[in-house]
Amino acid sequence: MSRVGILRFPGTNCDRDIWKSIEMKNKKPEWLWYEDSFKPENYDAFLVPGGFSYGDYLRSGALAALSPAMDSLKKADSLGKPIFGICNGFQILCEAGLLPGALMRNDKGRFIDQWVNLKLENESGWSPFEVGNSYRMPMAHADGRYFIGEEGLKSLKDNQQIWLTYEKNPNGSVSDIAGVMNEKRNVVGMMPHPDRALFDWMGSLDGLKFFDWKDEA
Amino acid sequence: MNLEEKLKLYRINPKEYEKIKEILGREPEGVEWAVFSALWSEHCSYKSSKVHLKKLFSESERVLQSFGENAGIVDLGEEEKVAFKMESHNHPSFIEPYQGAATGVGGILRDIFTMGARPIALANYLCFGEPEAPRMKELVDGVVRGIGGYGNCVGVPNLSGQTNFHKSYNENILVNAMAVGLFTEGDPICLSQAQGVGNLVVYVGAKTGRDGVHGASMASESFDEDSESKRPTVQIGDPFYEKLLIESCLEVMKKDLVVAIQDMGAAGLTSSSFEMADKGSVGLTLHLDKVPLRDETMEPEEILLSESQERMLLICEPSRFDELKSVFEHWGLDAVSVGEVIEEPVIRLIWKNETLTEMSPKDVVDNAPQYERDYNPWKRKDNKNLKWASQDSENLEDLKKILSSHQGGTKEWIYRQYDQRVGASTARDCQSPIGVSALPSGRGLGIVLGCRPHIMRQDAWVGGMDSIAYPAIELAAKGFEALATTDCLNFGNPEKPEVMSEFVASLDGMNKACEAFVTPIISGNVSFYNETLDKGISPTPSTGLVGLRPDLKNMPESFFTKEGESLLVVQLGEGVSTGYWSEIKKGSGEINFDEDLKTLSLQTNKLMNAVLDLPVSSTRIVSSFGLAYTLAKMCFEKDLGVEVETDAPAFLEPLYQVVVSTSNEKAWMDWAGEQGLKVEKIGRVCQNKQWKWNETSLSLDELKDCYNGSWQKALPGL
Amino acid sequence: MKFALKILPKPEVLDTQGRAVQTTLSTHGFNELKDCHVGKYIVLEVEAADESKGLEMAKAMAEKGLYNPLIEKYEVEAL
Amino acid sequence: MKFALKILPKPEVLDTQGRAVQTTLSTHGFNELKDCHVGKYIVLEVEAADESKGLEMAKAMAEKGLYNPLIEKYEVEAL
Ligand SMILES: Nc1ncnc2c1ncn2[C@@H]1O[C@H](COP(=O)(O)OP(=O)(O)O)[C@@H](O)[C@H]1O
Ligand SMILES: [Mg+2]
Repeated sequence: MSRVGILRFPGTNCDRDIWKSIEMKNKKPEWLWYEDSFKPENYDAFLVPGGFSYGDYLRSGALAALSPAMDSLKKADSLGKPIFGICNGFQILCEAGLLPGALMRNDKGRFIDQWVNLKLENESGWSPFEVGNSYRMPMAHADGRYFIGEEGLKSLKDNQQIWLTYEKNPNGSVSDIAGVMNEKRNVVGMMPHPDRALFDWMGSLDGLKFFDWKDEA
Repeated sequence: MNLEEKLKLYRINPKEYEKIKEILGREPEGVEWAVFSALWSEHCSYKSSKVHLKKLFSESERVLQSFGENAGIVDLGEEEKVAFKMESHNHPSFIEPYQGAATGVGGILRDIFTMGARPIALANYLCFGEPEAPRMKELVDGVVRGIGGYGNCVGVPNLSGQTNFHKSYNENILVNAMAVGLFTEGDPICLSQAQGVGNLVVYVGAKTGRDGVHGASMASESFDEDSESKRPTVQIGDPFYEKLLIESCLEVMKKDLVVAIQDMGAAGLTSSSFEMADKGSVGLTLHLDKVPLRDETMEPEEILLSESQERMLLICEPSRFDELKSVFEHWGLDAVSVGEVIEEPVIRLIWKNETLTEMSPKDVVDNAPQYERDYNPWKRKDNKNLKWASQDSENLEDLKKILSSHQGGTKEWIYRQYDQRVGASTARDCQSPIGVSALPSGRGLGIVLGCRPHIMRQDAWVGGMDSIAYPAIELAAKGFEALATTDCLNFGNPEKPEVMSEFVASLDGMNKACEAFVTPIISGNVSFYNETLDKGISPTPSTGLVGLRPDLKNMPESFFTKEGESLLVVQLGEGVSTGYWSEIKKGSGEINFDEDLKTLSLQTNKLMNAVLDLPVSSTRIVSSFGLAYTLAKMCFEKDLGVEVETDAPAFLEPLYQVVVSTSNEKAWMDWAGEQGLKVEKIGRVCQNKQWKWNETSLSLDELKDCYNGSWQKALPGL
Repeated sequence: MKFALKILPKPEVLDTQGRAVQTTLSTHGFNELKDCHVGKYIVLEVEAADESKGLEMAKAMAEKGLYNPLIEKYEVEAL
Repeated sequence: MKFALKILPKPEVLDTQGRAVQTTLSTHGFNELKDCHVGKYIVLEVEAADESKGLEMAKAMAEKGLYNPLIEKYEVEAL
């Protein structure tokens, strides 16, 4: 069974939700505590869950990006291990430089909780792989406006690194971007929550499609 | 300072002062003033309400813990239990709306996880003044941001809410927050009785600052008047710290490292230490100089009264202290031993090796004054002429006005700012009349708030009753059995007989309904003195009910989902109110309610079973603005219209009716016949985007625009 | 004419951000950091006859709601 | 020794807070306000041998993560 490391920072609050998602996919979740370094070789993939690490103080994800576990995660990246950040996890990966760009305050300056439809723009190392398909799930964030400079955006487009876009832009993100990937395509991040679309009673099952990765699929 | 000034500053009246002297056998000295002032305050002692609260219906087979602890607990069976409670933070929210509301959420969450339950849901009950009243826009903005800011960050979803606007709240807004926590198999219930002579008193969490130290308590001789920095400081909430506190406290409780635990809420260390000792019939030594301080210049009295947030007091066996400390350290929090449990039943307050005072917690807590405030027996208004019949004066075009008003319009602006799904267990969010959390057992936990101030203004007894019946029926309409209640009794000045009369009457109405519906009140809070310049608020006994449903399958929606389905109205009881619209239009309203509550409850129960057993797509209770409005709201989500033929009044308010849409009308009619309930077919759901009531047809798009535009219209810029 | 408002939490008020930044940085290699406060820096570009008029204006804006006097203090500076 | 970091959004980044402040102030009649930017003001109290050492440290903290070079620029000042 694949071992999946789930990073936990002080203030992470979707950790237990991600744990559930991983178990539903018959994989073995394990906690990775922010203060402790870990051996990336021991895991098949990594998840950085949502929440409010360090209360979103300073900038969302900025303080979490400084922790020892993130140094280990960077090693994992250099080994090409699949890494997936959701919501605050996406913010952390951007702040740590594992993903390009930054997530800024929503254009209306407020937290937004709503359902969104996403389109898969390009294939990454993480599922789903059906480019052009659309997925419905909730989003809930205050700092989700994806920003990247003109040059950066051009290179994202040229390298097909835009992973997911919003059908209807909720927060002012550049080019409707909801998720991106790194150049190697092993690291991905998105603002909406696939971990909140796992059962009929949640309102959508689409989230289940987001917890596989290439070398296994 | 002479005695008179001192009594005024510590808010102790002459009679209470005599009682204090009697208890102590001498005049109070030093910090004793502060201790009495805090523990004998209305907030801590419930001195005006206790005699009435004692009469409340508070037990049932399911109730594991009722009043007397931080929160009540209900057994759900299948190894699941829930703790819940509601609390007010009205005054602080009026002063500093963001922090006031945020710390209100923080405080109620602490009441829940102190008991060992993991918080799984929040709900908020808000009353604002007229949108154009001074500061109102800023208050609305700050309160909503504050609730969202705290709840979202700490990671507890907000599942339900209610928002009222009325001029009586112009200078006294209400911010009531409810929290629900879950115990699953193996989770211990932790109580607040200090026990075990020799055990340690441990202080956990944030450092103590001058936050919220009462103006009154600042008057001790030891302070110089001119010191600016000694003014009461606004309490700041830190949801990030609270999250760490939740995780660490639940962990030490689960590891069985705590003997007793209590959060430091109102009157901080004083009330927590005195109450823990009192409940356990033991004493405590407290070394105030060991309390971690944010500002080293703080004096004992300030330390005793500080209301700094995110702090807990717990009792731990000395041999377990190191293990306990290491759990807190793991989460980045300090745990400091500040005293010891002693046999002698006194609180010994120590400051730098000097005993400041020794006070018996029994004397202070149990001997707190209790008042039987004057009130008059309630006279129910006799409005026998008010009938459920179509009114000549009704103009169906008014529906647009109702939908575009801030009272009848959308509240989406509010709940979009709340994370409603963190925790991945939300089955119904704020858009639905009841919030639903999916329990690990696969069952549904329903959460709903009650109290409709316009009914309170029509008749306080009926209003109190309605605070239970209306939410209980909302639960039943989704197939949930109401299990228990928490309340937050917001009233004006209890020293005024007319206010006290309303208090007593509404409490009686509530209580009778709780008995009939078997929803005991297991926790709550009283907030008096919601009054400015002699003007008090509408009596507002807000309530929170939880209910249980055996599964989450085929739970009815609150909006129409299929064209062609039949529209039925199920009648429960025969009461009538002129409704909210009449109040807005004419400034007042009337109510006729003379029901047998037992029957109402039985009918409600039948409805619940029907919802579980019969084919049903959507249900919704007919609300304050009547049937026309309720039907319109059910059309919006899927853009489905209605065709209604009825001689029912459009805007009167029934007490009570539930709208049902179903593909199997016959099954419902047969059921009604068998059960002896009144069910009437009033029309059907249709594809065209028209809201049609007899001959009148209104465009659904237009109605929807009215509804969705209402917020911006009333509160432009928000 | 440009003016800057420096807004900080009042010293007696709990500075939640400052507390988080200070603990995090001091555990991640900066143990020389003894204290930290996080506030706002607002640059206002105003049209004014002279500096003192501009300064007055900047203050008026601050008082109108750019800072919360219950929990914050501020200073203005001409840039 | 105290140092202040003044952090502002880079000019090419949409400053939503600055824009919001400007709208609010201009609805309150402050038409003299031509432009507005909102950033952070961080006061660091550090233990350092001398000012230049302290300054260096403050800069190091900024570079370590107190500002995000992709979207922000900063200045340090000794207080
Ligand atoms: N303060 C609040 N917080 C969260 N949700 C709220 C709040 N106020 C209102 N709502 C939600 O908005 C919806 C519409 O509210 P309302 O207009 O009072 O109609 P209803 O009669 O359905 O309660 C409800 O589902 C309610 O739960
Ligand atoms: Mg409601």
